[in-house]
Amino acid sequence: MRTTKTEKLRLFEKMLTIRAFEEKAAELFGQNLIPGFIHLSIGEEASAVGTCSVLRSDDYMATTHRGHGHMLAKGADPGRMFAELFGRTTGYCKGKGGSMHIADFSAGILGANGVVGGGFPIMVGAGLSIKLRGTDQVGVVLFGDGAANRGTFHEACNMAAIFNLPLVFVCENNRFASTTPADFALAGGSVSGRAAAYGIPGHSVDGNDVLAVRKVVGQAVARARKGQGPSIVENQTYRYRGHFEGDPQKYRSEEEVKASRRENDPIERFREYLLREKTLSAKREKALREQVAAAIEKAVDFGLKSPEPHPAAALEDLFVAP
Amino acid sequence: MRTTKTEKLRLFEKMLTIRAFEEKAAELFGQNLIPGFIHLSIGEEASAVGTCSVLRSDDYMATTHRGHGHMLAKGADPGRMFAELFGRTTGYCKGKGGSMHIADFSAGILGANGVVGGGFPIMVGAGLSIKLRGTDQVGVVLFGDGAANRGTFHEACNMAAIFNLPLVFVCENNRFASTTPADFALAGGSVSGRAAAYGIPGHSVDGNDVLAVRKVVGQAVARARKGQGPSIVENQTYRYRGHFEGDPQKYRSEEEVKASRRENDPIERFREYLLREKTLSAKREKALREQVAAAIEKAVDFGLKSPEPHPAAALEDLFVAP
Amino acid sequence: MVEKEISCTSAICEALSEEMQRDASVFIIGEDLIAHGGIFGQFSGLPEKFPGRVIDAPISETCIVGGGLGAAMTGMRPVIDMHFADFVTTAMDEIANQMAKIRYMSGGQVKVPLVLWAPDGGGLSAAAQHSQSLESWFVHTPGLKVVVPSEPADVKGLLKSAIRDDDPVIFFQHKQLFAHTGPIPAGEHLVPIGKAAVRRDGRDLTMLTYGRMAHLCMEAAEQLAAEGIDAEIVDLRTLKPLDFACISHSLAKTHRTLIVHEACLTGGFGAELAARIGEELFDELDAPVTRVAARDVPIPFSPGLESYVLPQVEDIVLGARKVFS
Amino acid sequence: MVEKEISCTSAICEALSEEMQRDASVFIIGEDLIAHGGIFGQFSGLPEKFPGRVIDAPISETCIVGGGLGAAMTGMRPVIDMHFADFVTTAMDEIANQMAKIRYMSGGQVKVPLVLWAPDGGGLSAAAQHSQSLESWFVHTPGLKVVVPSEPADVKGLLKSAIRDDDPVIFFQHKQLFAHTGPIPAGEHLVPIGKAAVRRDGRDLTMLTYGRMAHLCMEAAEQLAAEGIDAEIVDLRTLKPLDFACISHSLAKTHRTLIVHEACLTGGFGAELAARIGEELFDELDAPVTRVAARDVPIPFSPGLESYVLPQVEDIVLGARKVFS
Ligand SMILES: Cc1ncc(C[n+]2csc(CCOP(=O)(O)OP(=O)(O)O)c2C)c(N)n1
Ligand SMILES: Cc1ncc(C[n+]2csc(CCOP(=O)(O)OP(=O)(O)O)c2C)c(N)n1
Ligand SMILES: [Mg+2]
Ligand SMILES: [Mg+2]
Repeated sequence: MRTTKTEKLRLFEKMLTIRAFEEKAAELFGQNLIPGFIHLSIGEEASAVGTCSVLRSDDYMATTHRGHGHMLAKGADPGRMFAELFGRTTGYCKGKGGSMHIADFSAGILGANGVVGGGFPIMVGAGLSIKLRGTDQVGVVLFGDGAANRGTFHEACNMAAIFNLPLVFVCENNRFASTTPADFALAGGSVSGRAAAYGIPGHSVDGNDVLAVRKVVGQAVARARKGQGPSIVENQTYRYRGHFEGDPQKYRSEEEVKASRRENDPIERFREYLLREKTLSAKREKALREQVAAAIEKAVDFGLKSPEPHPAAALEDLFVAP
Repeated sequence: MRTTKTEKLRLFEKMLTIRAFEEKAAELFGQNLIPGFIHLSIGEEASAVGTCSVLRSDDYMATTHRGHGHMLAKGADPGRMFAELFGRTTGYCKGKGGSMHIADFSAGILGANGVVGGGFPIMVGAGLSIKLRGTDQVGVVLFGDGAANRGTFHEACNMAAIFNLPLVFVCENNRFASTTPADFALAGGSVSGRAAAYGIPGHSVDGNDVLAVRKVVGQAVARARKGQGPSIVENQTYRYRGHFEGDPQKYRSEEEVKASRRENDPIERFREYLLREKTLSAKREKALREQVAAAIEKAVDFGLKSPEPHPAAALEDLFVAP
Repeated sequence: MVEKEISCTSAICEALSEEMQRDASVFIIGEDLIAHGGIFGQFSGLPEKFPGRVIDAPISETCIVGGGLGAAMTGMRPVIDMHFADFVTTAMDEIANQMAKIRYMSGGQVKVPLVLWAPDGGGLSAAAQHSQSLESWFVHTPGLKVVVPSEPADVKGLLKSAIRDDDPVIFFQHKQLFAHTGPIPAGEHLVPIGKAAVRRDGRDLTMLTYGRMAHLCMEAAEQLAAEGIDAEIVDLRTLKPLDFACISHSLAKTHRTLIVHEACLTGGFGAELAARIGEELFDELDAPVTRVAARDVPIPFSPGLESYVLPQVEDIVLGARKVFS
Repeated sequence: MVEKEISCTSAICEALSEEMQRDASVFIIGEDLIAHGGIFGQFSGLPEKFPGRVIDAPISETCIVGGGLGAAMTGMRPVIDMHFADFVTTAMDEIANQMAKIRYMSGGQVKVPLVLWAPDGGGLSAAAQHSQSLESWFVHTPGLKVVVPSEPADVKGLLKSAIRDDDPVIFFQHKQLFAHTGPIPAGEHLVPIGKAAVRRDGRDLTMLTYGRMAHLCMEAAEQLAAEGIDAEIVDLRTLKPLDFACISHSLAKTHRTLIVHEACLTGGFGAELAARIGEELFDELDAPVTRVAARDVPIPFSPGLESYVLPQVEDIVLGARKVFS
């Protein structure tokens, strides 16, 4: 998969945007401006951006409780996302969904999900729908290492395989499911290794290398688009913040997190690569970062200035035809 | 696994008993003496007998909707089974369960199940319980090729593997799940092949060869008993009657069934083997068959002579302490 | 209007055939549909008539139901065959946490036009895991519509409406009614979701019922007529949205009501009916709202036990007498 | 009796600790229990105190719940942590078709001594899939007992009783009550399953409630007292088996009742209460049995929307006034 310099810069910008969005979200959550709870994907930006970079806007994606990055990478607007996180009328879900349920159907995003593994069956349905309608769309379902232990994963892989559905199962193995290490909970030790059980291809990728993710997911997407069926891709990554904001994180050492941040931060790695191959200059970087920061400021501002929903709006949007 | 001549004869007798039990059940069902519906395992006797022959009476077993053979092989009494099929008070479940829910806890049989794949989680629990209580029992869960596509299969294999539970997953791949061929529905084509996904051993066996089943399941059981964890064994077999009694069977040809019966009937194959190695004589066979027939007659008689439950007994057995 | 006499099974087939003809986005997904047109023959002829649009799936209920949901969210109109209503448990997350909520959670971004078709009910010695009536769970799940027809004409007309409806509809079909026949208007026949039907006019007592129990109520009403109790029978047909206007109207006449359903008593839909009537029509009531329902145990296998657990015509007659005692 | 003041969280820990000490067959299974003593700290200290008896499982709810069931069937007494009550959907077959039925289907051969512990309820902006109150589904499932305590003493006493009970008990614990404190007798403290508690004596109106709503009812009662309405508050504590004697007793005095629960109105447990009261205590009633409950939509995220959907003290006050209007 060829990636032009312009494209590389766009990937970098997306990663910066996600990082900035989520750092801001953490800050605002700390200030009690975001109700409920939020799960951040800081450290996993390469996976989101690499994956979504090979999708068309009419391709489908199902995301998870940790979905801000996926959504931004697939084309969602940060302003409407912040508005949703704040529970405002201008949010994607008019404040009804919040972080765990944001969706943007206009961008092919079939929704985050508060149920781990809840996206698998839905994406099987999207795949069936693509086949029945005879389009060349593709569906991607994102999920964690923990979700790979749910029955829905198995039923979906099996069904996608026998129906030869145009799907890619993209696992973000960040080594933990909440407090539970994948090393303990994931029998066999590998999500991509489970692909063989279904007679479909499985690939494990350095998930903090955006170009590697882009390449491998790109191949799986191309395969699906050609009607050659589903694959599993496992992006090996790591999360830098708690499972949710406020997580005491007794299940791992601070040192472990710091070491990964130091050596394996996907943004830092890509930045160095871009500087090295001179796609990026210090000046360009500065401009990019300023631009991203400004966009995020604007997005937050849009959100915060948006109105709270009228209480009785709670009764709307249940049925199309009541 | 050494099998003495006496043991071989016992295996043969068990297979004959199961066949006779189920042929009788088919007949009685045809005469409307058995309410509801029944699923017969005629043609799959080697799998039931070979599997249960390596279990102790305090080992646990979970069976399926097609469980008569498993129960008889594990030590259930045919009289109480017929009584249950007839819905009588002397039945294992006092007429409350019927064919799909027979259980005999005194023989370690945790129950048939009307929900395909319903036995997996229960057997994981039995395995946990064995570990927590520190006994050297083993648990076996029987299931079909169709059940291998349920999420419960996956969750159970994963959990059994990571907890190193003393379990054996014994699949009876009889090529069909109701009308649906395994060739179509089972991605990857193999149940035992799925074991690798969980890092546990998987074996495929000629399921119509009782000694082969006994050997392979025996090894898996021994392994489990030694604390070395779970395995999957896939007994390749075939069912000779419909999915349920009355099944029009449009999904396969009569010729296909006849061919298997002609060439691969597990009882005929074992009989020929026993005759060949002179463990069985014609005379002995005749005596055995008569003995089995008499036992089944007696069992049916016991069942038919047993009283119907009093209607208000329907309100009993819900709670231990109401 | 020209009428003909058809069975519920034929009603299902006609509804599906007409809707599949009419709208290319309608398809059916479930287990064991193709070889025999469904395990009850309920889709007979459709696999041949609409190749590729009747889909046999593995025993993977989360993906059959969730698959229907995902297809509905992306432009299709699936009819999901639940095999037995009892198996809703194996896809309960897809039904209750996803299907029912996704439109609402997304702020109305998406519509979910699907039908979950589920054969339910007892009386066939199919025992505890193949005999349940579970409508009450779904009535208590905001975001779902719930339909339980009793007559072939309603089976057809409501199934067609359910398929055309832009929201998820849980459609219960009693297994004992497949062979039940009844008149049906020729030609296009739609029955609106949310409208009850008065099956029998009466002055003295309103029987509120649905599904197979509607037929038992008819029998009971004949017996009661002989005793001088003239029962009106309201077949609710749709439980959610509920046609409360029809109920009020009937009660304004009879001032007494007996609720009859096959699901077990405690927490059944009868509870909701009784509660609403007690709350909104308190002054109309001349006698306690009385319920006849299955006893609170799983459905036992043995026919004698099962008959004792499920409501019978005599139980309805006794219930009605109680209202007048 | 010596009393002390503890939180619901401590009550849970004490109950478990005492019962695990007392009976080696008691263990806990669920997700994320060890690192932080459960995601609400509800089992703090137990993993250290009882090594190997607090079991962290993968995200595999069918085998967590079914695993508890299988263990209960083979001599253990598991406490199953459902993580969030909303996830019962992911193991609904294990709960409703297996756990609830296996004793009955086997003709009483086996006992199923387990507790399914499920933190439920809203008010924390956790949105539609982490805020539900689903007790009504289980009340409608024969074979299960259902407990919903509101005070730390009951949390402890009922949890201990539930663990010792030989039948499956679904134990709902409202998430907003973890930090709620209250007095608890020192030493061994058991509360029997199936007994309600009168929280406030009153002459004019019986409030029937449970879980967090019991506290809101107390607040509402203070306001109502100022208006001259003297409310009796019955905290049901156990929904199944139901202490109907306590309800009758109260209604014989007040002749009016308001039912308050957090689950959505339609098909909620209030329907069953209202139906039974209407049926069995018809002549006692001076006013319609009235229900206050959540509105029939999924729980929305935004705090303002959520407050509108969930019952508030004002809604209870309004409901009570309605009973007297
Ligand atoms: C069915 C279900 N079980 C449990 C939870 C609680 N839960 C939320 S996120 C999470 C961990 C998920 O781990 P993983 O799939 O690896 O995703 P990650 O959080 O690491 O991105 C858990 C257990 C849930 N939301 N849904
Ligand atoms: C969860 C569930 N889905 C569907 C069914 C209906 N059903 C009963 S048996 C069966 C086929 C099972 O096939 P398999 O597991 O291969 O076992 P076999 O019948 O071949 O022994 C089906 C689909 C069921 N009982 N439970
Ligand atoms: Mg993870
Ligand atoms: Mg099979």
